Amino acid sequence: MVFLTVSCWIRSRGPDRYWKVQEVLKHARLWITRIAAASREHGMKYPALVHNLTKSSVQLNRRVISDLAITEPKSFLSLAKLAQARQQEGLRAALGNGKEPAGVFSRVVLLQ
Amino acid sequence: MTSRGTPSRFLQSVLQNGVGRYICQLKRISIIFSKNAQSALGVRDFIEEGVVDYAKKNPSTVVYVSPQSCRIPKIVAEYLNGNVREEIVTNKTSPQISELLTKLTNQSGLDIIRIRKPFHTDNPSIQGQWHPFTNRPPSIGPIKPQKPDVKY
Amino acid sequence: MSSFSRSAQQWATFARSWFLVDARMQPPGKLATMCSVRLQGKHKPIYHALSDCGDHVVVINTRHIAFSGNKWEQKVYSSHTGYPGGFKQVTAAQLHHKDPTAIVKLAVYGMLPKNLHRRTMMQRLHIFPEDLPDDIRANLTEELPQPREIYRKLSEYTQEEIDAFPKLWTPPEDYKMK
Amino acid sequence: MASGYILNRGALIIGLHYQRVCRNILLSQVREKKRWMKAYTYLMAKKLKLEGPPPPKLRSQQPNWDYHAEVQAFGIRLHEDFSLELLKTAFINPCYLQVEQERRLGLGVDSETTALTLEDNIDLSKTGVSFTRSFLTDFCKASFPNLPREAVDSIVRHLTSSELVAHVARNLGIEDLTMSAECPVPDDVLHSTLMAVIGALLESSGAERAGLFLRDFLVTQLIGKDLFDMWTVVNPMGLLVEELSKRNIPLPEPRLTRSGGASTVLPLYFVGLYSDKKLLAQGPGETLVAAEEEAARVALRKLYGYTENRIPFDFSQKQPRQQPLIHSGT
Repeated sequence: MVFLTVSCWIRSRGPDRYWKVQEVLKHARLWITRIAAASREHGMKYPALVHNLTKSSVQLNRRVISDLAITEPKSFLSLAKLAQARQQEGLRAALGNGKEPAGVFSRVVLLQ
Repeated sequence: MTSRGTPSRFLQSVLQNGVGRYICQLKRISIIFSKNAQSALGVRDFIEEGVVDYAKKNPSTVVYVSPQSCRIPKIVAEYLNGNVREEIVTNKTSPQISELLTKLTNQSGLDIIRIRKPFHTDNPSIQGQWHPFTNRPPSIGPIKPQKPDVKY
Repeated sequence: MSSFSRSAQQWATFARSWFLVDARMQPPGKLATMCSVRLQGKHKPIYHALSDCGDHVVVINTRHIAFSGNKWEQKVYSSHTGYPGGFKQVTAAQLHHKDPTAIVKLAVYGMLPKNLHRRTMMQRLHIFPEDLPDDIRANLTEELPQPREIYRKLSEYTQEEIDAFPKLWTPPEDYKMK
Repeated sequence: MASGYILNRGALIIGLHYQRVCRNILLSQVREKKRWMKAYTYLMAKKLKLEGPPPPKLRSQQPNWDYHAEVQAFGIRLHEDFSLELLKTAFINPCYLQVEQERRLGLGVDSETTALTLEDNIDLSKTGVSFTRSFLTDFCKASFPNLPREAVDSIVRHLTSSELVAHVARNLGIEDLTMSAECPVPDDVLHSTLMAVIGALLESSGAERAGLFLRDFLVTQLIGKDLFDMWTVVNPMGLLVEELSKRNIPLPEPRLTRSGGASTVLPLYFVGLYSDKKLLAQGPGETLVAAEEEAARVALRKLYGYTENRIPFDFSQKQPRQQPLIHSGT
C-alpha cells in the first residue's frame, strides 16, 4: 500500500491479512479456548497440540476437536497422546544422535 | 440486530422421518385460481400443462384444482403434521409455479424459522460427556488434605 | 460410562470443583495466573463466557508468600479514598503487614477480566493467611502443584550435611568470617 | 322545552331518514379512506375476545375434500398396499356410527331407508392391538435379550400408550380421515384408529409388512429415549442386588469415589459400585443417596444392554436395497 500523507497512513485500517485472521478468529476463538483448556488437562499447550496434529496429518478442524474434547474425552486423550508422541519424535530428530557436524558448536547438544 | 429475539428451533424431522422409510410430508394441495383474471394466467397455463404430470409423479399428494372468482390465485399446501401453508402465485409463470410446487413437496411442513444449529442429536456422546473428574488421576484419600511439608 | 441419566450428567458436568493452592514461598503473580484461569473456568473444555462455569480456589499460607528482588520495599500499592488529599501509597511490606491476604487478592483481582463477573469470581476465591478451616477442607477436590519449587534454607540444613558439602576452597586459619 | 324536544326529535328522524336514504347511495363504491374500517375491526376484535376463536372444523367439512382420493393417497404415501375397503372400514369409529345414526333419526326419515350399512373398526382395532403388542414384545426381546419381562412390558406399554400413538397418528395425517363423533379427535379414538389401520394392513398385506410398518413408525419413537423414562423403578439398588444374585455375581458395595463442595449447597458425589473389587458402575449425584441410586441405574443399564452408546437399531430396508449396494461397492 502506498500512503502519500501521514494522515492517510494513520487512518488506514491495517494490513488485510490481519483482518482476514480476525474474520476467522471471530468464530474460532471459543473453540481455541476450549481446546487450550482440554489440552492443558493432558499437559500440552494449544499451539503444540495443533501444530503436531497437523504434522501427523490429522485433518480435524478446531470445531471438531473442541467438540471431541467435550463429548468424547477418550478420543481427545488419544489425539493429545498422538501429538505428544509426534512432538517427542520431532525433538529427537532435531537433536540428532548427539554428535555435531565438524565445526558446529550448539548449545542444545551441550545441555544433554 | 441480532437474531436471538426471533423464534427458533433445533433441527428436527416429523416422526423421525427417513429413519425407517421416507414419507412425503405434503398430503394435500389445492390450487385456487380465477378462470378469467389476468393475474391467474400462469396458473391456468400450469393447469393445462403441468398439473396432471405433477399428480402422476406424486401419487401420495391429493391435488385439488378449484376455479373460483378470486383476484389472487394461491396454492394451499397442507402437511402431515397439520401445518397449512398458503403461497400466493399472482403473476407467476407456469415453470415458476411448478418449481414452487416441487419446493412445497420437498418440505417437511415444520415451521420455517431460524434453526439454531445445522446439526442436532439426542445422544451427543458415546464415550460419556466430560465432567470435572474425567481426566483427573484417582485420589487416594476420599478428600484431599493439604500437604504442609516443604519439598526438597 | 455414558449412560448417566440426563439430570445427573448435567449436574456432574457443571459441578464446581474446589482447588487448593499452598502459597508458601510462592510469587503472588504466578499464584494469581493459576487462580484467575480457574476462577474464570478457562481450564474446562465446556468453557463459555456466559455459562458461569468458574471454580472455587482456596489459597492458604498467604502470610508466607515470597517476592523476588526488592519488591517488598519497592512495589507500591496506591489507592485513593476519594476525598481531597486521600491518595494513599503503601509499600508491599506495609500492606502485607497490615493484611496478609491483600497482596494475593489484589494480584488475582487485577488478572480477572474487567467485567461484571469480576466480583462474582472474586467471591469464589478464598484466601487464608495460615491454615484453612474444616468446613472448607471438606469441599476440596484437588490440590494444585505449586508454581515454584521451594528450596531448603541454609538454616534448615544440619551441621553434618553442611560439613559433608564439597568445598571449593578451605579458608585459611586466620580468615575472618563476616 | 317541549318545542325544543319536538324540534330535536324531528331533526333526529330526518337525520335517520337521511341516513337510510344515503346508505343506498353509499353502497356504490367511494374511493377514499375507509373510516368505518377502524370501528369494524375493533368490533370484530372485541367479538373474538368475548366469544373466543371459532370451534375447530373437521377437514372433511371444509372445501376441497375427496374422501376416496384421500384414502388412496394415504396408502400410497405410506408405501403400503392396503385393500381400500378394509382401510375405509378402519377409519370408521363406533362413536361416529352412533352419532350418525342418531342424526339420521333426528331428521325424521324412517329408519329403514336411512339405515347405515357401514361396519365399524372394532374388530380391526382388536387385531391391530394384539398384533402390535406381540410384535413389539418380540422386537424388544430380540434387540435387548437381557431385559427382564417387566421392562419389556413397560416399553411396550409406553409405545402403545394413547398419547404416543395419537401423536404418531396426528403426524401421519390420520386425524383428517378419521370418522369420529367429536371434532378435535380425542386421543383414544386416534389410538383405536391407528390400531385399526395396522389391523387392516395386517389383513391386506400380511404380517411382514405390518411388522415393518410398526418398526418404522412406532419403534422409531424409542430413539433418544432412556430406559428409566419409560420404566419407573423405585428402588434400583434392590433390583440390582436381585439381578446380581440371579447371575451369581457378588453383591455390589457402594463406595464414595469422588466428592466436591461437600459442605456447600452444590455438592457433587461420585459413588462407585464395586463387586468383587471390580468397578461395576459409577454415578454422580447431588447427595450420597442420589449418587448411589444413579450408580445402580447405570449398572442396571449396563446389565440390560440399554446404554446410551449401544449399537442403534437397524432400520434399513432388508432385501431389495442392500444387495445392489453391496454389489456396486465390490
